[in-house]
Amino acid sequence: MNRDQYLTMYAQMYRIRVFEEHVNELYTSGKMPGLAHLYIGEEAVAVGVCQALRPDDYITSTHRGHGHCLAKGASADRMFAELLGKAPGYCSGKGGSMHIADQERGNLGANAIVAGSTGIAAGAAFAAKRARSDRVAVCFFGEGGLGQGILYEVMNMAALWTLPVIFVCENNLYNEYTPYAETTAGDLLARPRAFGIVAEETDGQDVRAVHAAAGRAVARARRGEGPAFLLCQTYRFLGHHVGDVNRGYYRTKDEEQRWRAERDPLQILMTWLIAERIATSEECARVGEQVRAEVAAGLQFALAAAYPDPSEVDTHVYA
Amino acid sequence: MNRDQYLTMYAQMYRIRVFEEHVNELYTSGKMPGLAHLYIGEEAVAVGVCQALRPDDYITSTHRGHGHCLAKGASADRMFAELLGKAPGYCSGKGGSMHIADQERGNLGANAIVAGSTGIAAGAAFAAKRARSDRVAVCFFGEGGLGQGILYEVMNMAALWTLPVIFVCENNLYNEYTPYAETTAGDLLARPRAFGIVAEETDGQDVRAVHAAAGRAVARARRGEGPAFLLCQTYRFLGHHVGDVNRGYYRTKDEEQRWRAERDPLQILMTWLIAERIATSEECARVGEQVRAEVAAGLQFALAAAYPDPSEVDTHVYA
Amino acid sequence: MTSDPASTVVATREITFGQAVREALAEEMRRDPTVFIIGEDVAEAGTPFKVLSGLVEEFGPARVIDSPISEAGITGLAVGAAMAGMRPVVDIMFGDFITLAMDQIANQAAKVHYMSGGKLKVPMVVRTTLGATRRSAAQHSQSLQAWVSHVPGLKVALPSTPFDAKGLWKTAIRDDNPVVIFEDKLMYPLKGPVPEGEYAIPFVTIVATSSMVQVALRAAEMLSPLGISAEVVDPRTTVPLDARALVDSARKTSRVMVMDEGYERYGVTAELAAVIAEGAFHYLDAPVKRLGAMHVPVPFSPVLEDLTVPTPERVVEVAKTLCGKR
Amino acid sequence: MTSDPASTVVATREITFGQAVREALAEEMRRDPTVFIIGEDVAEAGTPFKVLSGLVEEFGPARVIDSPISEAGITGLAVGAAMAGMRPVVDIMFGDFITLAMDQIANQAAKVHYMSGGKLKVPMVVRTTLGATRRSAAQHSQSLQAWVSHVPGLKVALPSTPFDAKGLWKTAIRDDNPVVIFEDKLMYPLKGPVPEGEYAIPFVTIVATSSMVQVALRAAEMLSPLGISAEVVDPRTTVPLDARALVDSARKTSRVMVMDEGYERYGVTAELAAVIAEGAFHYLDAPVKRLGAMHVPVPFSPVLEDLTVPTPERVVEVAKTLCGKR
Ligand SMILES: Cc1ncc(C[n+]2csc(CCOP(=O)(O)OP(=O)(O)O)c2C)c(N)n1
Ligand SMILES: Cc1ncc(C[n+]2csc(CCOP(=O)(O)OP(=O)(O)O)c2C)c(N)n1
Ligand SMILES: [Mg+2]
Ligand SMILES: [Mg+2]
Repeated sequence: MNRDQYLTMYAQMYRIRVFEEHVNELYTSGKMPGLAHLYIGEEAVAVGVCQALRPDDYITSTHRGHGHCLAKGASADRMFAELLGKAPGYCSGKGGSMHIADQERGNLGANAIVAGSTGIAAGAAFAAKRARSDRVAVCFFGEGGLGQGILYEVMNMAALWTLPVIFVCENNLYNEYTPYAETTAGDLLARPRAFGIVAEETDGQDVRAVHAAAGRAVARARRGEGPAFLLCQTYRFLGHHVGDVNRGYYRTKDEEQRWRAERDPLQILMTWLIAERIATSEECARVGEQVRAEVAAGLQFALAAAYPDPSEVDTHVYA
Repeated sequence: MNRDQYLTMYAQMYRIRVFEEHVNELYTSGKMPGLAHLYIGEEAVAVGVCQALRPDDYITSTHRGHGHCLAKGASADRMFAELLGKAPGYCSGKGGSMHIADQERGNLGANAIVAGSTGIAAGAAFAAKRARSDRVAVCFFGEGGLGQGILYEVMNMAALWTLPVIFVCENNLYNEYTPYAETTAGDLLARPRAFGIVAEETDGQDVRAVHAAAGRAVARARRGEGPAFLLCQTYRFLGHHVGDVNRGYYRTKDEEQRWRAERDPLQILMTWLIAERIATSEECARVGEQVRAEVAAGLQFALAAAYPDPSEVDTHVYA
Repeated sequence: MTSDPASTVVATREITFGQAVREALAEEMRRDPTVFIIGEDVAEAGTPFKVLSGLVEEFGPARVIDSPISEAGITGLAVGAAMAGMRPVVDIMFGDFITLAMDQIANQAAKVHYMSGGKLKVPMVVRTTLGATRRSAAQHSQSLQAWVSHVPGLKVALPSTPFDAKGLWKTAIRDDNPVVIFEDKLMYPLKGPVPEGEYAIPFVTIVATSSMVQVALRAAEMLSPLGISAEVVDPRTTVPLDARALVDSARKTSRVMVMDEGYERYGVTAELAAVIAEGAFHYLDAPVKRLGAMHVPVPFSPVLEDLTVPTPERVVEVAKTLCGKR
Repeated sequence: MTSDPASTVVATREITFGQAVREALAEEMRRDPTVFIIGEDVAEAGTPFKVLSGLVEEFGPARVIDSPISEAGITGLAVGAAMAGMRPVVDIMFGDFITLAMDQIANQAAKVHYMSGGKLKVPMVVRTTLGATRRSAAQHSQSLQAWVSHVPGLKVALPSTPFDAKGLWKTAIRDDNPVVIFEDKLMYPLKGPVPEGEYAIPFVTIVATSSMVQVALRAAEMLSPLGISAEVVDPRTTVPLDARALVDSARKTSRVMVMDEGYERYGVTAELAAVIAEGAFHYLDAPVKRLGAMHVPVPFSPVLEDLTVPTPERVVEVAKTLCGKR
């Protein structure tokens, strides 16, 4: 990894952070319809993984999908437009926060069904393999997805048919408002391993660790050695969705505070870059400013954009 | 185990064998409607497990369910009646081979959906636990059921809530016409273990081995120590169903012949009983004759029985 | 599966729809220790809509159970528990997620009683939601009541008022059959009993379910100054269906319109229209008009989403056309 | 989604329904290397009904794939493969098992194109069965076409003859949308083209789907000597629906009966009846009669099972009543 690559990772994480802060603000000020599930705190996972991918690799994403989408290369303007239900949005406003897809960059879409895209990711990997390409597919999902049976059906097939698919489990400790330990028995890594899938745990707050682990998994898959499973330990700093403000009944302020203070993925990378003299704090700040300006411009674009024409309502039902 | 118990196990296995031979004959001679999936060759599993149960324990069963039903104490006459669609059948002829249930003996029913009853068994175990009884529930399923996601959802909950449910996987090597190794990745026992469920493999042709393993699992569950998983290695001697006669495209005659000659559960038990001087071959033969007569009488009863009145067609849709 | 006002209630209090659901559950759980609730985030969180808040405090986590995100598994578990003598309530957070439990609902719960020749019973309730216009897009906005209404062995309730919600809930829990209850997500804050319009000779019948009853009532108010009297009929359960009430009103008014928020094609409105067309054939002055959700996946963008569901204005237009007033 | 005789076929050969399906698949797989089949026992076994026999020999196990028993998983995999440029055919052995894949069918495959604003496509076919009277009881005998017909984004085909089966199959594989094809299990051995009754002024329209077309045709033969001419109309696809053909025939005959083997309530017949009642309202002499499966789980016992599905005799009775001939 060279200096540019590190700074790109930093910029990507920063971009997600700022994007999500704007989304929160949009919601709080009544400017955004519906809800959104913010990725703040988990930036290192999407960025670490996607930096190990090529533009033509596939990803599938979740209800908490803004980070994956940006990390795979989407731009903030059309994402904001989608979240606001505007015509230039990635899905012409028909998908919204939970269904953003970005076909050109291989993002097959966020999915509002927990674990709903596990089969889709494996299917894309299947198509890649059949086409004799070396593309891989990454399936992002929250640890809550471990409750869904389809995940096991798909892991079995991925192993049987050595599909180039990487299951990235983002363990942020909560299924909505329920601690994952109350819903998840046994040893998490033993689950993929039971199917013969190599599995590894990694620190989801350390983008370098995620990137290294993802790199190994992607390389294996590209070589035709089959699927892998990455368990990324992470934390969402905010609520399950923008409206989840009073969280006292399921987790303490203290816990949140500790993660924010000690385990912020942006801080962790920046501190390391400075300590290793790869970048100065001024350089990091400059990257931040650039990103901030770009995202703000994206938001202005989206706020000014037009809504779809009402006649759009029944187009694209069928191809 | 005393002599009587061994002879009971022998009689139960024999009862299943003879019952199924009659079913095959009924089908071949055009006297039976629909299809049936025969349990011949696998008798030791149902009998070994059910002999470790009390009458008030629950079982759930599969499309290949005659053996489970008989082993849990059902009588041949009403079973034949059900298979023929007659009024005195266990389900008044509305269920047939794939849906036989016998509520009085805790048999919550065969199920024509592969793995369809895994949740039901766990639910019965849940109810038993909530009622503070020490009843347990056994969920029989074929190794093909390992492909169904619901099994993993249910194993997770069974482990989380220490439910007294025992998953009995009957690995007869085939999902219909496909060898299980082509559909099943990794290490079978590692799957339940990943959820923290104790799992054990046992020789499904040796009723004593099955009984011992089941005894351990049942005792644990009764003591409140939670679920267990039993992998029984077995083989169906005949086709997937009565009409599956030409099997050459998925398995060899030779393979079938070897299992029949060397691994017949009835032979294995009888040989041992005689070698250990627990019973003579004449005593075994006498048990066989009694069972044979009883089953034949049951068939006569069923053949002579009346069909349900047409007015029955829309009763019992709602309770 | 009806909630007869006379026999069940003294009532003048005003409570919300959400409170009505919670009260019914709490009362039944007090009365019958075999009743329990299982679902995602039902305990401390009291569901995302907070409808079940307080229940875990009263009844404890053994009876208000936070489950893994396993719709098929929890439904299966409930079927087994019901067969073994309990009365489970399964909470499926959004109606869109019954897709994941359809085998357990339609092949297991619905059929066990019949397949066992009446020996086994499955007294359970599946609680879920319907309804769009919350900007939740295509996978969180569906109204799939037609699917379960289509399956013999299931009963299906679509309460439209707090009064009915409580009554139907209590009846459902005591029913020995599997019952699926759909609640419109937007109705939880709705207060009070159904307003009763003053007496008038009706000219048009509006059959409506769930929150569409509110839309119909609003439309009826708007129609009144236009000289059109509308009789709003709420079947409350699609299974069993009170065909008589529908046909009687149709015979009286000769003009009928049927509303349900499910997709219009192959949906609940088709059945209701067919039942009315058959029962009131010689009385009808015009074909029965159907009004369901537009046949598109629910779009996210507000400007599009609002076009997909029936509104009072749409209903007024249709009623005017039906009555020859353009 | 129509199979136009003129443009596709020279044909005088007689082949079975099963052969027609196989031929269509083989031809399309030869033409397009992205087409593949995935399902349980589809390869060497060629499915339990042997419909796909020979395909694995020609196309190899990489394109005719024996899967684990994972209906949800294989459907999901197909959705992803379709989004990534392939044209998968998913074999769901019995229609009853679509219950297990409804999330992938209704929430994923059906909605991806719309939710992505038209960017992504899901060109796939789900192949499954319908139909009772095989003594297979309640979990292997259902006809669940109403469910998928209800969901926007899906197309639904119910071929009733070998001719249509081949045409609809080829059209479906080339379609850029997810298509669900239901085949009646009893129709596989059916031979030849639909017999065309001699010309006569029809008095009654019988709209029928899938194998019910055969029942309708037999009934039409039985009605002819009774002086009742029946016109049998087969919509072939429920989505899209050729409403015009139905309405035109209804306007001509003034008496209509609609048959489909799905459960009668909230089923396909309700939609068809509603469409006809609306489109031909002023032409109808009697309410549209619906004939579906009896509203019970399919019973096992032959004496009971045969009561649950429409027979030619039932159709004749209903037609006589419709025509005032009792
Ligand atoms: C099948 C399904 N069940 C329930 C839900 C409602 N739901 C949305 S997010 C969520 C929790 C997901 O937890 P996790 O997978 O850990 O993801 P996180 O939100 O923590 O990122 C639930 C239960 C859903 N969307 N899909
Ligand atoms: C969900 C589902 N999918 C497919 C089938 C069709 N089917 C019936 S039996 C069977 C194979 C079952 O194999 P296994 O579980 O090993 O049981 P066995 O027949 O070997 O006893 C299949 C695929 C079914 N009944 N249910
Ligand atoms: Mg989580
Ligand atoms: Mg097997």
